Order: sequence, then C-alpha cells, then structure tokens
Amino acid sequence: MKNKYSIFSLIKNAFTNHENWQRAWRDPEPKKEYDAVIIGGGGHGLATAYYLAKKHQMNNIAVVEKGWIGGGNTGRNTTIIRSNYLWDASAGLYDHALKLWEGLSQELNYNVMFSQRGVMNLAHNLQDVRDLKRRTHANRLNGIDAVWLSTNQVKKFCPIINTSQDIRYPVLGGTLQKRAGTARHDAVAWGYARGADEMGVDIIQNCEVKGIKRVGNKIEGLETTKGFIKTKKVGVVAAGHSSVIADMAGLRLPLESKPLQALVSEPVKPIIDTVVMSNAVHAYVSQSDKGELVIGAGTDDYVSYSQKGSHEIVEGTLQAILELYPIFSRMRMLRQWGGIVDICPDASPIISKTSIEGLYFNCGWGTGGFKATPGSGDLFAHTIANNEPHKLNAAFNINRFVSGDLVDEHGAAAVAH
Amino acid sequence: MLKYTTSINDTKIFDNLKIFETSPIMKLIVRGKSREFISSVGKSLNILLPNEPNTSSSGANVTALWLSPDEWIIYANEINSDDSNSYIIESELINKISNTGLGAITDVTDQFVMLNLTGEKIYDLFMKGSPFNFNEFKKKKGAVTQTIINKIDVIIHNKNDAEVNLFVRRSFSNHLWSWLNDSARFI
Amino acid sequence: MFIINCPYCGEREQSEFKAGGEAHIVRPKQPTELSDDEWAEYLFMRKNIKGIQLERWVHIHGCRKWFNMVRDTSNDQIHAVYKMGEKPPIK
Amino acid sequence: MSDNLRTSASKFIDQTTRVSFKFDGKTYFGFKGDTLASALLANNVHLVGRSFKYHRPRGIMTSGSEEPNAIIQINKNSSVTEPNVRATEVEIYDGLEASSQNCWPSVNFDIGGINNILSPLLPAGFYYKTFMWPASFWEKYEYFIRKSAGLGQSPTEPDPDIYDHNYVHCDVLIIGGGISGIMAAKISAENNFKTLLLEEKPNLGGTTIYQKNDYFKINDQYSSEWLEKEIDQIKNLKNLEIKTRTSVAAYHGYNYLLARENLTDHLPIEKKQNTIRQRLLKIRAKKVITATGSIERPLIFDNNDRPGIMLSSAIKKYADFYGVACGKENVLFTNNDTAYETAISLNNKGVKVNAIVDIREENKSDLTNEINNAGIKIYNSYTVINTKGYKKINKITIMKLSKDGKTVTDSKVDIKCDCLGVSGGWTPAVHLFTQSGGKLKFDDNDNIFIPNKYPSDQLSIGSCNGNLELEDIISNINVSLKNFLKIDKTNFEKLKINSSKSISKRNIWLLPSNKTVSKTKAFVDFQNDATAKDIKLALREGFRSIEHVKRYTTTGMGTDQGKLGNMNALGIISDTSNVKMSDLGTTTFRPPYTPLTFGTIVGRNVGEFFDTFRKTPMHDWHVQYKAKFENVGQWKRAWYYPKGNESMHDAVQRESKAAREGAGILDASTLGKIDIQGSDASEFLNRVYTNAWSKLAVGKCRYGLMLNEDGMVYDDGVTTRLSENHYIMTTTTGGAANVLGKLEDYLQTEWPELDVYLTSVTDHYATASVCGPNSKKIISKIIPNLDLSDESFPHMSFKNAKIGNIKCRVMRISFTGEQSYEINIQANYGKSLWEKCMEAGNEFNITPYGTETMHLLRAEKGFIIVGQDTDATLTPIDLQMDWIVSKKKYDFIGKRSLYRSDTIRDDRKQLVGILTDDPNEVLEEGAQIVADTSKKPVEMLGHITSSYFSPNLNKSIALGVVKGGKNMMGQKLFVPMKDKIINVKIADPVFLDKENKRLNA
Repeated sequence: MKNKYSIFSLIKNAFTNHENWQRAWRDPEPKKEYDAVIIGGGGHGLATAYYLAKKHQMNNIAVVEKGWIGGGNTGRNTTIIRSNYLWDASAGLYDHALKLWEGLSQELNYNVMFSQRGVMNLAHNLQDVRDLKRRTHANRLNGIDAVWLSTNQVKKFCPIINTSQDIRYPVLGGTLQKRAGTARHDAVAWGYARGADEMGVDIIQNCEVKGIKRVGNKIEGLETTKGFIKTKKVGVVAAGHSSVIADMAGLRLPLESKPLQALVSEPVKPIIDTVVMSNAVHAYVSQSDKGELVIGAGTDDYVSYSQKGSHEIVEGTLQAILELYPIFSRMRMLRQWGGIVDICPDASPIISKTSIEGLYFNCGWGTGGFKATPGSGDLFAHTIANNEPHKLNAAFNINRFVSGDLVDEHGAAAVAH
Repeated sequence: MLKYTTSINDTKIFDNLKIFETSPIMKLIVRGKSREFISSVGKSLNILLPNEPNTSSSGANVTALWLSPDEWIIYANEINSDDSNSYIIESELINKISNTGLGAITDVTDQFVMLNLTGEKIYDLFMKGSPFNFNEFKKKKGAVTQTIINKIDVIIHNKNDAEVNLFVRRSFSNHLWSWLNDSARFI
Repeated sequence: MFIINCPYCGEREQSEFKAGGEAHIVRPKQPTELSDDEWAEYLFMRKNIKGIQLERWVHIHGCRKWFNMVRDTSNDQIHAVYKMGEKPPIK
Repeated sequence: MSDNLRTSASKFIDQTTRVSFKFDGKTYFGFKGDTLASALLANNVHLVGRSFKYHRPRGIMTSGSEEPNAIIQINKNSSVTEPNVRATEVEIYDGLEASSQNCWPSVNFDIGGINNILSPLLPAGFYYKTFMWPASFWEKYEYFIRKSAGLGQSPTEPDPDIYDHNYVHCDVLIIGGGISGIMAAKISAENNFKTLLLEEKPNLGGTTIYQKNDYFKINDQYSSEWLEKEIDQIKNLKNLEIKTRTSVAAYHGYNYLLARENLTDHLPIEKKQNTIRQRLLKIRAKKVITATGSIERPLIFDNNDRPGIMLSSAIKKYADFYGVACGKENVLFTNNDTAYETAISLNNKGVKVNAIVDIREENKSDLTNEINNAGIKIYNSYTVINTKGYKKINKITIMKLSKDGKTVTDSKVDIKCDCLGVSGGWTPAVHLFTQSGGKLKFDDNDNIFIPNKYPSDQLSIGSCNGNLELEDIISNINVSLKNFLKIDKTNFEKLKINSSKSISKRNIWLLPSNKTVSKTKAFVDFQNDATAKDIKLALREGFRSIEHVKRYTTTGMGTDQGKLGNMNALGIISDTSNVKMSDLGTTTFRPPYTPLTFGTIVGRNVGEFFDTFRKTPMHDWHVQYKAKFENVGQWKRAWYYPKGNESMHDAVQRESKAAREGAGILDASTLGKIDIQGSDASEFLNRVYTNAWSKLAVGKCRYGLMLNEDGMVYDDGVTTRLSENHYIMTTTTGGAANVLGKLEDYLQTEWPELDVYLTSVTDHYATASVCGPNSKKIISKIIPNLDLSDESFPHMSFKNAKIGNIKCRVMRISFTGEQSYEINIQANYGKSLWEKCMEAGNEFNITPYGTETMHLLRAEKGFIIVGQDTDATLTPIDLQMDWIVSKKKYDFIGKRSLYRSDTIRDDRKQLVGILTDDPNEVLEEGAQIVADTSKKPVEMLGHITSSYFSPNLNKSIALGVVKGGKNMMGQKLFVPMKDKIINVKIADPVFLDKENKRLNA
C-alpha cells in the first residue's frame, strides 16, 4: 500500500512535520471508456466500486459524483448500525453488513471507528412489546444477537432513561443488540475511496450525469458535465436522486424522496454510552466520540429535494427526547440539518437488475441505509459483476412490487431506522 | 332518570380572561351542495347559511358557522334542558333535508364541547399554541376558523369583541382545558 | 414550514395540512382487467420529480378538503393550488 | 491577580451596585451590567479555559456570541448546571457560580496539557490513521478518546425551569438593534407596518452606542449621542414592538423564523423561580430586514491563541462600554483602520498603547494623524511572527513583510505587551440570510461574502450587507428601504455625516513567518484547535472540497460554528489551492445561529402535555373503580379492574369467567363511529368493504373488512343500516381517524359523483357493551318497553330506544361470542348509563371488564384484532376469511391486489389456531413457529399473534400465522424459546361455541 496508516507511519511523518503524506485518492479526469461506471460517490457507491475491484477484478471502473464524495446521506445520517431486523431477507442482508463492519477498519486500513456500544429499541405500548418480542425471537433463530430486556434491565443498561411508569408512554421494555453500534460516517466514504483508488478505480468528483445513452435495450454510456463516458454497465447508487437518474433511462421507480432531519447538541463529557431508539415516540439518540448528542428526527410527509425539513419535526423529536431523558432539557442544539431519503412502499431497499440491460439500481434505503453500507456495496458489486443477484439480495428485486412479494419491515415494525 | 354529566363543568377566571363550558347546547352538522339545499335550510332556520369562507351568520335561535363549501355547524343560541335530547330544529331539518335527499343532518351536540372565552387576553392565550394568524380575525366580528391549538383541532367563532366560542371534540376537551389553564398562568 | 393557500380557507400554516403524494394518478376504472405490471404502475410507481411537481394535499385540520398543488420540489416554492377536478394551471 | 483594571466610569454599568460571583471557586466582584467576561477582565483574569484538543491555555477573545474560547460551566447544582456557556454572554448576578471546562485538575495546571507536547503526533485526522491495532482494542482506545473529548458536563437531574412558546405574526421583522436596525425600525413603524425589532444583547445600539470619536459624527454630534436620541424616540412608536435579549436562531423558508427570548438568565437566583426561563418565538413575517452586523476576523500567525490576544473591537467595547482595560501594555495588530479606533479609545482613557503593528505599507486617514499626535508608534508593513507567554501573553516578535507579503525580511523586533488586539477586517454576519436559502457573492475589494439573491421577501442592511462604513450604511438604508417597503421617503435623507474612511487595504490570509508553516501553530479554529498547517495537510491529502477540509480538520465545527474561523480557513484554502474565493464558495451555515436550549425548543410540551390524551365519558368511573389503563392511540382505555391486590392475570381470569357466566360490561366508547348519509351510501360501502351491502335490510348490522389498495387488511368493524340512505360505521379505536381520512380521500378524489356525506360522531356517543347470559335481563331492566325477544331483536340487528326522555341506539352485536347488547347514547349521559347498567346488573354479578379480557374473550371465538393478528402483510384470504370477500362484486378497494402472482400463492402465511400439548403452557405472543429445529438457520413458518389462558376452556389457546397453515390442521409444530422447545399443534381458530349457540341463547 502506497502509504499504510499506523501509529508508526504517524511517528515517521511527525519527523517531517507531516509534509510527506500522499493523497488519499487521486483526482483524475474521466477516461473515454470504462467497464462499469457507478453513479453516486456516497458510502454505498464507493463500497460497490471497492468490491467490484477487490472481489471481481473489475479495475477499469469509475465512480462519478456530482458533488464531493460522502456529501449526501453518508455524511448526514446518525450512523446507527444494527441488524436486528424481523424478516429473514432483511436479517440476512443487514447481518452480512454487520459482519463486514466488524473487520472494516483493518480491511480498509482506515479507522472507521466502528463502535459496538449496543443498540436498544424501546417498547412503549402492548403492541410494541409484541412486535419487538416477535423480532427478538426471529433474530435469535437467525443467529442475530438480540435479546429482550425488561423495564428494569433497560434502566440498568442505560440509567439516564426515564423509566417511570407514570409518564405518557412509559417504557414497557426493549430489545438490545450488543454487536450493534455506530461508526464515523465520513471515514467510511473516505476509507472506501482510498481503498478503491488504490486498486485503480477512478473517483471523479464534480461530475454530474446529464443523460443515459442506450441503444435498444442496452446501456451505451453516460452524458456527464465532464463529457461522454462510454460503458456497458451502470450501477446507480444515487439515494434521494435515484428517480432523477431513472427518468433519464425512461424508468419509473416505486420511490418517494422525502426530507429527513437530524441534529447534534454541543459536546459534553460522556453521559450516554449506547444507542437508544424509540420508534413509538420517535427518538433516536447516541453520543459521538466528540461528545455531541446525535439525534435523529423523522421524515416530512411530502417529496422534497431541498435538503430542508420543517421545524415541527425537530420539535416533535426533542419533545420525545425530553420525555425519555428529562436531564437533557438544558443541553443545547448546536447544528441541525436535512437529507433526502428515498423510501420504498415496504421500507425495504432495492438492489436489483432492471428491465434495461446493463443498468442496475441500488436505492430505497429510506432512513436506514448507512448501517448496510459494506453489505450493500458487496452485494451490488456481485449483482453488477455477474448480472445476477447474490442470494442475500435476491429478495430485494424491483419485481416484488409487481408480484406482491414485499419485504414489509414497515408494516411489521414501524420505521426502519 | 339519566344524569347529565358534562366534560368540563367548570369556570376559570384569570386577569382579563374567563373560560367556561356552555351546555347543553344543541349542535348539528349540516351537509349539502345544491342551491335548493341552501334555501331550504335557510327557510327552516330563517337564517342565511354563510357561503363566504370563515364566516358565520346568526338568527334568533341558532348560529351557523361555515366549515367547508358543503359543511356547516349550527348551534343553538340558548341552552336547552338536559332531560331531553330531541330537538325540534333537528327533526325539522331531517324532514326537510335528509328525508328529501337534499343533504345530510347529523346531531353532534356532544361530539363537541363548547367553551366560552371572554376578556382582553383571549388571543394572547391562543398565540401560545396556535399557528393561526389572529391579527385580522380578532377585529372581525362573526369570523370563524378551524385550526389547531396545542395539536388539538378546534373551531373558533369570534362572537364579539373579546368574546369567542371555541368548539373542541369531547374526548380532547379535558386535555385542552388543562393546557388552556396552564397557559393562562403566563399571559 | 410552508404557508399554503387552501383553495377554500385561504392562507394557512403547513401544520394544518397533510401531503398526499403525486397528483393526477387516476384509479383505474376496471382494475380487474389490468396486468400485474399495469396494476403495479398505478399502485407503486411514482415520478418523484425534482422540480415542478403536481401533488395532492388535504386541509386536514381545516375544511378537510383535498386539493392539488404545483410545487417546485427542488426549493419547495409553491407556484399554485387548484381544486380537485380542475386542470393544472399552465406553468 | 486581584488588581482592578476598571479604568473609567461607564453609563452602561451601574457602578453603585456591586455584584459578587464565583469563578473556579474564587469570589470576585463586578458591577450590575457586567458580563462574566467583562467582570473577569476587570479583575485581570484572562485565562478561563483550555482548548479542545491540545488543552492549550485560552483567554477571553471576543465580547459576543462569536466567542470560541471563554466557554464555561455555569452553576454547580446538578439539575440547573449548564455546560459550554459563553462568558461573553452571561450577565452576572449575585450568587453566580462559574467554572472552567475541559481541564483537570485545574485550568492553571491541566494534565491534558501533555497533548500540546504530543501535538506532532496529532495532526488533522490522526485518528483515522491509527488505533486500528489490535482490532479488538478500539473500544478501549475509544473510552479514553471520549473521556478527553467533550467540553462541559451535562446536567444529571431533570430541569426545574419552565419554557414557553409564542406564535408571532408581523408585517416587518427586523433582526438586530444596531444603528441600521434602529433606523429601519423607525422607518417601518412610522409607515404603519406592524414591526418587531429583535436584539440579542441586553441593550440596543450595537457598536455605535459607545462610539465617541471625533471622526464619526452625525448632525455634528457623536454618532452615539445621535443614536441615543433615536432610540428614545422609537421606544414610543405604537406599531413597534422591541425585544432585547432575544436572538434569532433559525431563518426557514416562507419567512418563518425562530427566536429565543431570554427572560431570567440575567436575574438573581430568587427571581428565577416559577417563571418562564426562555421563550421560543415562532415568527411568521411578511417582510424581514436583516441587520445582524459583522464579526471582526482574527489574524493568522504563529501562537495567535494565547490568553491576552483578543479582537481589537472587543478591547474597544470592554473599554468604552464596560470601562475595563484588558491590559496595561496594549499592542494592536491590524490590516485595517478599526484597530486605530481602539487605540484612540484606550489612549483617551489613559490606557497605555505600546504600538500598532499594521501589515499595510502605509495608511492615509484622519485616524492615523490622531495616533501620531498621541505618540503611538506605528509599524507599517510589519507582521507578528510569534508570541510568548504560556498562560498570558507577555511579548510579541515582529518582522518586516516582503513586498509580495509572502515572506518576512530584516531583523526581529520584540515588543512587550500583556494584551494584543488583532483585527483582520470584518465578516458580514450572513448566517441567517444563507439559512433562508439566500445566495452570496464574493466582494474582492473587501474580501467578504455579501448577500446577492434573496429567496423570500427580505432585505439585508448595514454591515451584514457589506456596508462597512457609516456613510454607506446610511445612504444604502435610505435607498433600499424605500423600494423594499414601497415608500417614497425615509426619515434619514438629510443627515449630515462625517466618517473617517479607511482607504488603504491589504489582506494576507496566512501571515508569513520565519518558520515553515508546518512548524507553526497558527490557529484558524481556536476552539477545535485547527491550525493553518492542518488545513494544508488536508489539501495535500486530496481533500479538495471546502466541506471535506472542514470535516477532516473539524474547522468551524466547534460551538461557535466557525463564526471567527471560517473566512480565514477559506482564504488559506483559496491561496493554497489557487482557487478563487468566489469559486470556492462557503460551507453551509446551519441553524441555529447560536446554540438553542432543548427545553426552549420543546416549550411546555413536556410531562402532561407531551402528547394529547383522550378520555371516554365513563373515564372517571374507571378511575374511581381502580382500573389500570392502556394507551391505545391517544386514548386512555380501561385495561383491567384489579380487586384489592389482585394480579393482572387473576383479574383477567375473573372478568373473563364472569362475562360468560353472569354478565360483563365494557366501555366501547373509543371505537370510531362514522355517520354515513346519502343516496349512494350503499354503493359507497360496496366499494370500501370487501363484502356486499346493497341487500342489508334496514335495522340490520353487518361486519365489514376494509383493505388497503395493496390488498392487505386495513381495518374492520360493524356497520348498521339505520335507514334506507343512512348508515353508522364503526372502526377500530386506533384506526378511526385514518379510516375517515381514507374514505374522504376516495369520496373527494376518486368518486366525486357519489352522493355521500361522512361525519365523525365518535365523541358524540358513549357506548356501553353488556354481554353474557344475563345481558338481556339487564337491558330489559334499563329499557323496560324495548322488545328484546330474539324474533323481533335477533343477533346483528338494531333498535332505536329511549331511556326516560333520552334517545339512544341499541345494537345486538357481539365481539365476545356471548349474547350482547351495545347501547350508544349521547356522551353526556354515558357515565349515568354505565352506572345504571352496574346497578341493574348487580343481582347478576355484572362485572366491568377491560381491553385485556375483551382480547381474551374474542380469541376464544377466533375473532381477529386488526393490528395484533394482522400486520399489514396479510390478506383476508390469509386470515381464512374468504367468506367475507365478495366474488360477485366488480371492484372494491384492494381487490385487484389479491390476484397478484404472489398474493394468490397457497403457501402464504395463514391465520390458524394453535394449541400447546401442555394445556397449562401459555405461549409468548411474538414467539416463532417452526417445523424442524434441527437445521440452522431454522426456517420460521410464522409466529404467535395472540395467546391467553382461557378460564372458560381451562386451557391455553393461541392464534398465529403459519406458512400454508390452512392445510396443516392438526399438524405438530414447535415453538422454540430461548431455554426450551414447546410442542404445539395447529387447530381450528374457533375454540369455543363453534355453533354460536351462546349468541342466540
């Protein structure tokens, strides 16, 4: 590796005042032609490129990004990583990702700070209890390490939660997945970019796709702001903008792009050392290594690409936070932002071939895509390289919306954060 | 005989603000579209159903509030006795409107609790929980709005300077009542 | 938070409204005669436009009436509202 | 350390009122009107904190909300303590306790200081490059990283304070009460606009209000004197509301702004009790005028972060406004004229100014002469290359700048000082403008970004619009406001203005020194310890985008959100990578402008008001009889009625037996009720329900199942035909609002031709459901004249009735499988009706039962509960309710979806009954069902949806969904639990009275 990262390389470079570090990735102009082009330089897109090169020896490929890599939902999410999903298909997909997370820093020689501090999901009414118990039973049988916690066990694991039974929606218990946790979002994009670049992948930033050229039902190439790029395979990993790209190819997708907001507090010394999620009252909180409380809010109900949501959503989320953590009332919101999430009717993603030969889509991750990054990239790479889905993403094909075989995490378990 | 138990049955007085529930007050939802319907309702109640949005009209016995192009709420100006829930106006309208297929009449007497608020501070109170812009509303006698106060649906009728009638669904009324009282401490 | 001009009640805060997604997707008159693909088109497939979109809203905390809106989803500017059954204003 | 630097009296400070406060345990005195910062400086305390990464000693740097260093913890009390407060914003009061953060054991001796020595190992992004070995160790590394990160301490007890909200609607909102804001407010209000003026500081007047300088005059008076008169005038304008201590946090689309009004933080402790601490104003303004001023930039040079190094404008404010000298030996370092104003102010107060170091080759302005006359030495074309003094600056070293400004020449000169004022020019505060979606343009002349395109009806004036000099500010206001407010004249067109002009300009983003950059510590973001060399490293490593550099170096990510640092960072990036500032653009400024307390955002929507609750007319009775309640949607429903210290299980067993053996009564008022009228009512029901309705006779009731368009079960309930064109529909408790919404949607958008009206009457009726063998006797006691014979009043029919004078509706319908009557009466008679039933039922042991018993009783009969036995993935066919799906009907909502290739499959999950081999074993709801436990992963066939011990069958019963279950009757399966495997078999879901004898008994 051109410059391997380690404590030793840090010490070595300290002597030359860090003037000799090489670029983490090149900044190339697009070639005339590639064997495959990935649209979208977010975590999922860069991971896809990385695994195409690493596992499928496709090195003559490019990632085109209209802005800067990792600038979309990768750099805007609350970094929750877990695999305690209900349906077999989802469990398979997300646990595959979780296993990759567990060795990712070493795999990439880039510290993505994957922190297995555990994720708790709280139950606030009797149906929550049924649903979450159902999930833990399914998880156990699928070999996923989620367990049911009584209210007292919840309190024990996270003492600052208000578990009084007199509050409006008292905590009736919860689930805990210990292997779950968080990671450093930017590092994931940068680590994959550096790794892919190392294997010859061209990462082309500030390059917006303007059109998709096809002859008959075959992909011929892409019109971009940096000129025409010839290629027979295009993998679209454009999250909120998936429908925009699909439209260029004359496709329609079962997606709606909606605003999702998040916020952080000012940094404080460690106060909460796990991740707590509550679908019923809409509160998701953890604490970053920097000390900020990282809080996820909900989505608005309208389509928007403005990357702004309504204040009422943030207000509602903080109401729930103070209901569960009254001690945070004097904490202060430092930063608030919005992203664009593409949501499928069944709240499950699409990792699939399309009716057009050589065109592949990876989208519909809604509010929960970050956790899947390595798995998504690995399986999408497999799908593109072999023109066939891997068994782990077979269920996430576009055709399910025609046949009716949905993977309805939504119906089965509220929002898929 | 059956005892009559209202939801609030209380009066609260603050500086420049008084709130209490008025009951029993007959209330009907009147639905219809045709001109014939409008005139027939008008005759039976001898008032003109307001067709201008966010307005009301008042007759000797009843007041009619515009709710939507084909929906009005009609409420009695005087309280009626609590040992009967059969109303002449209702049966009259059912004959003239429902039974003739001109529209629909629905008794909502207890669907809504009617709160009466008087005093200079009414709108300062509303401002604490309602996104609605009352700047013009408060100046316009007879004005009507449907909006939300502290996330609860309400119908507000500007009855007079510094007097409004507020309608809220019965099951929400206790919560709204305690929120109004809590808020009144800070105006 | 938008200000929405309800065609019946006038300008109100967004919190009184609920969005209902893409407009002018007419429910097929004879669903049973559609293929699975055609039915899926109606049921799930959406334009999800970035730019000027025609969409449905309802004044849920007001007059409870549904209406249509012309909105630029790239900056959330509302260009027009029009009643159900009316043609979208040319724009 | 206790020497007094209070130099002169100031009318802004009440020197007659001494205020005592504690800082780091030591007691100090200040005056009413002081901020914590000014009071500390008056006591010659500069060192107040340690930096985030290197724990370097840091002092007060500014006088406002842009402060990056003086970030402190307020209050010791664990419920009201507050981290990360800016000393420059805290108004002192008696009993105030404050302490330094991010240092241990003390700010004077901080172990973390070691990081400063280790700093060569801690370049930007070092953590991405290490802590990876051994893999399993990250959690341990992270533990220490987390401990050393973070600034202050979170409270650990609930907040006793009250927060509030107000919605505000105005014609014109003016943000900022400096000279521009005040002029705008006067113009706006006097032209009959309902105007609101907000100022974040306790007083109006901005920097002008303390400007006593012969070179800045309006109508031949000091600009301060002129402005004071203006302020006195506008205070009486009737159209104008003024709020100070109110800072605008966010500027959203459609001129929707959020402002925080601070009501008690400045008050003595006893005055803070039981009153509102902060109020969030939710402002909707027709027009917005932004007059937020500008923020002075520091200069970037080696060791530019020591305590005693401050913004020149801050030094001026402390002197002119608070009457405090920040040092005894002052030096100013600048690239523009404003530092000269500071020097003049200090000199006029007899505070010593040793020198002015000015990077400009020359400076021709009135102020220069004044400085020369005062005998203050000016070093033109010089730059500071280093500073000395660990906990307080004591010396600077300067060198001459080369012509191109890229290097330094000649010999070093040392200048002694205990306070260094720096001025790198001014940055317009465009944060709110950009939050609102505004687009900026770069002005190369002043090196600033200024408003270009307004996204809404708004205007920027004053220095936040790039008008940095008095004359421009006023002339621009006159022009722009006329056209913004559509008025033909303003009040300020004939003012006589003298203001000194700053002619010469020179800007160097990163000042050169005799060392290479990579060997210096030139801080750009002071709080996050991001230096110029960090930025250069990021660029070297290929982080090109400004957002990348920001994230990699954490520049601008501190609690000041880069108010001081961002412009300098941009400048350095632009120089290093040869990209024009205009092409580089800025990072996005995100709300809030200054950090906003969670409590303020939430207001009083906590505790009782966190979410709305709904009560039935019988609620008080349930409370009186000790019911336990269950949340169903927003409703509070009676769950069960324990007697004495009865357990839930025992109570439910007792209630269930009583309901079948004697009589039971349930409060069913929460069920949704929709009044349906119109000549097309029957047709409408045909379209929304899966079964047929046209033939339902008047006076009869029918159960209906409603699907989503995707074919999945959505809601269910009994609908009664009251007359030819009049029905009443009941829905599930939780589904009521959604069902009405969905029906209105179809009616208005898909089937406008139908003559149907829907009206919710859920709250109009109280519903008491009396069931059990004795129910008929009880009803007949309450309504003697009602013919209850099975012939005239069979199951699934309805009658109008009267109790005394009171009309009511009686439905004979059953969700328990028992003979059962449902009385629907006007809500205000509900409680009384309930009591009547209890009284009448007394002799038959009538037993009130809650939702839990209801669930058990219906399960014995195999009735489903939508949402418990279904989860939006089950069709009526899956529920084995084929009987309710009309084959004849041409169409109904969801019909088409039932015939998709995967929804017609036979091996879908189907609802079945489940019995355990051991009749005393009660299955856990949610437990999974399998056929073969041997192979891993175990294939799951389905799960248990409902499970109870049935006292009436004296065995456990359960419902569940199982793949292909309907063809597996009697088949043995397993329910694998954590610790054991339970043997079960598939059974008929109807466990009790399959022939429905009890219904008609």
